[in-house]
Amino acid sequence: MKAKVQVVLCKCCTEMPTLLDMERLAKVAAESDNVLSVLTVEAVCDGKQLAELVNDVKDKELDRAVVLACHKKDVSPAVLKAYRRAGVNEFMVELVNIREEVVLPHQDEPERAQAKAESKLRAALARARLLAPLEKQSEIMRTRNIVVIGAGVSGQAAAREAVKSGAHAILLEKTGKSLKAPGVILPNSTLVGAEGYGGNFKLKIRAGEKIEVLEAAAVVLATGGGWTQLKGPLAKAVKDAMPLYKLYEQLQAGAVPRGPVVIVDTPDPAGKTLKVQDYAWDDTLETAVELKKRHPDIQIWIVFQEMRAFGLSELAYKEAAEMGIKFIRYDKAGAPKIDPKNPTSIAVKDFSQGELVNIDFGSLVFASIPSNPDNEGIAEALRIPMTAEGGVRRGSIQRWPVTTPKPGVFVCGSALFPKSREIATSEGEAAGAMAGEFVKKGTIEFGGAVAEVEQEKCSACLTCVRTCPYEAPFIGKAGKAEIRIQGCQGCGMCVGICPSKAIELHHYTDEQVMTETRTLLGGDF
Amino acid sequence: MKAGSNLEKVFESGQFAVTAEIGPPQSANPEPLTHHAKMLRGYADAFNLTDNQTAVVRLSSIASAVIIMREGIEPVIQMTCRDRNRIALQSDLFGAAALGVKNVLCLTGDHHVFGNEKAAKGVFDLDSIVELQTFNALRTGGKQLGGEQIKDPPKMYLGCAENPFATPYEWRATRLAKKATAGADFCQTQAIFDMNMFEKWMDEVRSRGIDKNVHILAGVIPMKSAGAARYMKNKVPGMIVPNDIVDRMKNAKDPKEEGIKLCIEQIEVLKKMKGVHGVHIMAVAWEEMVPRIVKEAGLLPRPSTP
Amino acid sequence: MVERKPKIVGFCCERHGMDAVVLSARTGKQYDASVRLVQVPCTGRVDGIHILQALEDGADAVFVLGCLEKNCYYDTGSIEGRKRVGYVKQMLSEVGIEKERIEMFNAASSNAWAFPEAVGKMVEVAKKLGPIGGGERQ
Amino acid sequence: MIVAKRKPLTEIAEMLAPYKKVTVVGCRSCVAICLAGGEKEVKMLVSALKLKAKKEGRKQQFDGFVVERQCEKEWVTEVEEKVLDSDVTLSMACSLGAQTIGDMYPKHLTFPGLNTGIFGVPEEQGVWSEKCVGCGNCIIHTTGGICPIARCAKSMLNGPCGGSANRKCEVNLDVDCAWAAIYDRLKIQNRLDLIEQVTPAKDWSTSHAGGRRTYVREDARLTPHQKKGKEAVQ
Repeated sequence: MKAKVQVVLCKCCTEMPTLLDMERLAKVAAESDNVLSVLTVEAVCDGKQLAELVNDVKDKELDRAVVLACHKKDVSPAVLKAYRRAGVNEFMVELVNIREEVVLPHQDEPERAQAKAESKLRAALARARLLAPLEKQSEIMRTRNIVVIGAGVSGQAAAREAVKSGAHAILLEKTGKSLKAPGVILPNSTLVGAEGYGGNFKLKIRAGEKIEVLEAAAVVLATGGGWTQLKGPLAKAVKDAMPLYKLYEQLQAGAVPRGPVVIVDTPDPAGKTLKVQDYAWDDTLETAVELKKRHPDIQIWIVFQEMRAFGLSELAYKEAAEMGIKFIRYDKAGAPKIDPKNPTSIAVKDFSQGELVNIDFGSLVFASIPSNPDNEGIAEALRIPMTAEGGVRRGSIQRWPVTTPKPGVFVCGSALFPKSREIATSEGEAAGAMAGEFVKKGTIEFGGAVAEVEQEKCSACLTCVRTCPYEAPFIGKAGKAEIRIQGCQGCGMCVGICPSKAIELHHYTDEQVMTETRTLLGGDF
Repeated sequence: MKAGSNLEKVFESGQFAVTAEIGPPQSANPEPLTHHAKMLRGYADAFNLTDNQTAVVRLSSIASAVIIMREGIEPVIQMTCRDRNRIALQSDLFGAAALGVKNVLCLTGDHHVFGNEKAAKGVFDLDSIVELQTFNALRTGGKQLGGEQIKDPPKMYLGCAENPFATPYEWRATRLAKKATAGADFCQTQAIFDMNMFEKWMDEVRSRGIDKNVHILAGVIPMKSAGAARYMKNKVPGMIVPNDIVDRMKNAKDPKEEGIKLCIEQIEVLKKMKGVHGVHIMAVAWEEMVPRIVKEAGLLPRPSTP
Repeated sequence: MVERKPKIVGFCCERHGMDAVVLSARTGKQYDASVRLVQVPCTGRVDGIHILQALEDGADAVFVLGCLEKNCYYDTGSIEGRKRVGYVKQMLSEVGIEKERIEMFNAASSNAWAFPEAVGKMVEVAKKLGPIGGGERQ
Repeated sequence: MIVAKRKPLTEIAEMLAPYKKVTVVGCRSCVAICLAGGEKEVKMLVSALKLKAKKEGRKQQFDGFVVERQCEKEWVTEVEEKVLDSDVTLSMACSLGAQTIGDMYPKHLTFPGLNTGIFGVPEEQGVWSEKCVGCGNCIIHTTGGICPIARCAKSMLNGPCGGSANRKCEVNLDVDCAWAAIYDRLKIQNRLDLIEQVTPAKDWSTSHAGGRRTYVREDARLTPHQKKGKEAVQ
């Protein structure tokens, strides 16, 4: 079937004509093969004008369109929706960004800008002729369960937000502690395996002695920090050294810690430096202030390499200093040391004064939070990546900070890296809300511009299977690679690496990409 | 007597043996060999002639042996599996025996990537243990590896090398036992710097009675400088040089003198070690020091040379 | 005689890469009009053949623009992109073509200067090296 | 599988320099899997060679094709026309593929585009290591499943040699000492007794040392009666 193309030239209100000769562009379009209609509009984002375009498509029975306008992300939802109503598949509309790629950056070179716009138009037409309609598919989520791993501060916050979207929150808590959160808390339980994909996971849960299978639409990782894992020479030397949260709990319970109290950033100060953000300094400062308020006679020292007190916690720093809490900064060469034979005294070289300070203490507290050792098993079960520090690696910031690279799996709090309660709470809320939104849709949409294997060409070399970050490719029953379409995110990594050229990415086929490139290079520069 | 070599006689008489190494020249000139032979005569019971050591092409060990024999000293020829298949190994053994050589040290050989013919094709048809086994079968029963029965079996005293400092350490005594079973009469060890580790290995050797079947010659190397110590520590696989020895060389006013002193001290320790029946002095490119070391270690006079 | 204009093709990911391009335009950055972008979903989609073919089709220089490696929308896509570019560079140097003609760039979507800077570098390379094999001079 | 890697393009280009029309033939088997000679590599090679010709102002034609298994005549027949229509064929398969084409078309020039190296295992994506040398007489049931012939630089049967330091090979400190690995494996299997005795000399006659080898499965061979046309007559 011969392509029947509509070309739309958007003036972007008045911007395009200030630099470009719109008539010449229209002429180029009109003289091209397969172009049956060329329209120039003031603004394609205007609903009324969009309606005109769509009517034109209907009248002339066109099957595809090339729209020269601005940034795809800005115009595409409305434009694609309108064309879809007119019976034009969304993958048959080629949007060309003339505003940000030609008009704005080449203000001083109108002639070259014109040439560039024309060759972009020609390339888009060449590409448009090769487009094929693609249908997206959907699958109903079998459940509204959101499984939250960890019922601590961030987990509870996540559950709170998740239920607001009508989801069921199920919290897996590895301890038997009695905790409160909306939804169900399964005590003594953890995640040991997972199958499926975002929207329809089948999770293997160990609850007590039993292994159960639980369906879930989304998962929130709120595993927290590795509270019990204090590693490093200082923790080794002082048997009753504790992490910050223990001190906090003691205070809440009304217990009096043995003074003087020394708070050191990490139990391994001479080792690998943790990043500044890896400390919950705001919690540290606030806890220290709280301690000083309750027990003014206890001497408090805070020993640190670098400190970053976020936002208002800067006030806590000031307050702490005014209350007489002492701060000692060190550098790696003068890192604090404790002689195991004398585990009540710490020696540290004050970086700013250059003196060696010996402090006799009653309690030793660490501000840093080690990564949770459970992350490893959970990441393995969910097949998600980890950081070198042992935290869960988060997805691209464009997918939001509480996502993992795996769709449908969210993460918050100290599971990423150490956080204060406050930040862990807000991250938990964010993750819970995002998981809630995800589940609320009720369906998973997939397909469209995804990869597909041409099995006759496949050598079953496993390269795609190993490369894909989403585990979409697998070797099927035929002994050839297949794409698990629900998992495919359409990045095309498998396509670019396949040694047998057996995989194509719909909408970005080699032919489409290379024809566009060739046409662009064939134009004037 | 298996071969009746001087070395064999020294061992059999229960005396503490001394061997040393002579590296053949990288040319066809026999003069360095005769020079060293004259210089070293009477200071050791037998002299090792290396076989293209570290895969650097040199005058052949059998030819070298014949040359030093003319000067009246006894050779131990080294024979590696790197450059010979089983045909050449057996043939060279016949040849060496026919020329009057009585000691052979069986080695797998350093890999040729370390030498000056890196593009070579290594043979490695047999390994040192199978080589020993083959030579042992030849000398005792006149039986070739392929099964052929020969008429006049060569008389040869068989040696092997073993490195107590290569991994896995716990397998090293077993490996010496395998060599003993294969037919080794004596064994030269890798150069010893870590005396504790060597002692540990010897404990294992003694507890398994291996020292009763094989005469152990403890290897020593006099070092010229701290650089040499560091090089051996870091660059030579399977060699362990403890830090205190490196430091001692580094802090010495006269490193060469210190190296000799250290070597002599080591020999003193080894002399007293049960199961050690001699020392093998590897004064690589420093052969002129051997007489002094032997003398100051109280190892003179040597039993009468043949 | 009119100065010959360099021909440059950039394969740009539609995530951080394209966002950075758009942001640079919206913040008024100006750059040489010699660059033509081809949009791909992710730089991991870029195949060495695309790059080589672009050179065959007359590009003086080709670049790939993707997300920052630690912040790639598709997790590891821009790492893949970098490796593809590296492999083609190796091939080019083996056939005696300057490997500077191709390059990988990374940008965050908030990074307005990254794209103009990349274009600047590629224009410089293209002007210095000219077309492959001399070609038709205008 | 057979693992190969592409010859440097400089060498390939030099080989092909005197010829006007070049057909490049890849293979979808082992060499595709080891990323050396599949369709992608063929296409990239053709493109790179065209660029070189363009740069040097030479007129040379390059075309690329891929067959399922270049070591089998039936598959090669698929590209017969393209092969014979060229001045030279560059095989992007292992040497078996290159020789199959060469044997099929003896008058025609067939050059190797790959260096065929090892019987290897992909340790991880992009890393292949040698684990077999095809000696024709497998003994790994006695060595903890680790082949000392392929994995020891000296093919020792009674290792490890004195150069084994930190369980690494003296020849390449990045490579594990095969015999240290054998020792460790047998130790955890409680089978160290297997190597306590001297392992005798290996019979190399089953290897390439015994001459070029041909394996025959008589029951699978077609009898002259079953063969067709000219073959049957021969």
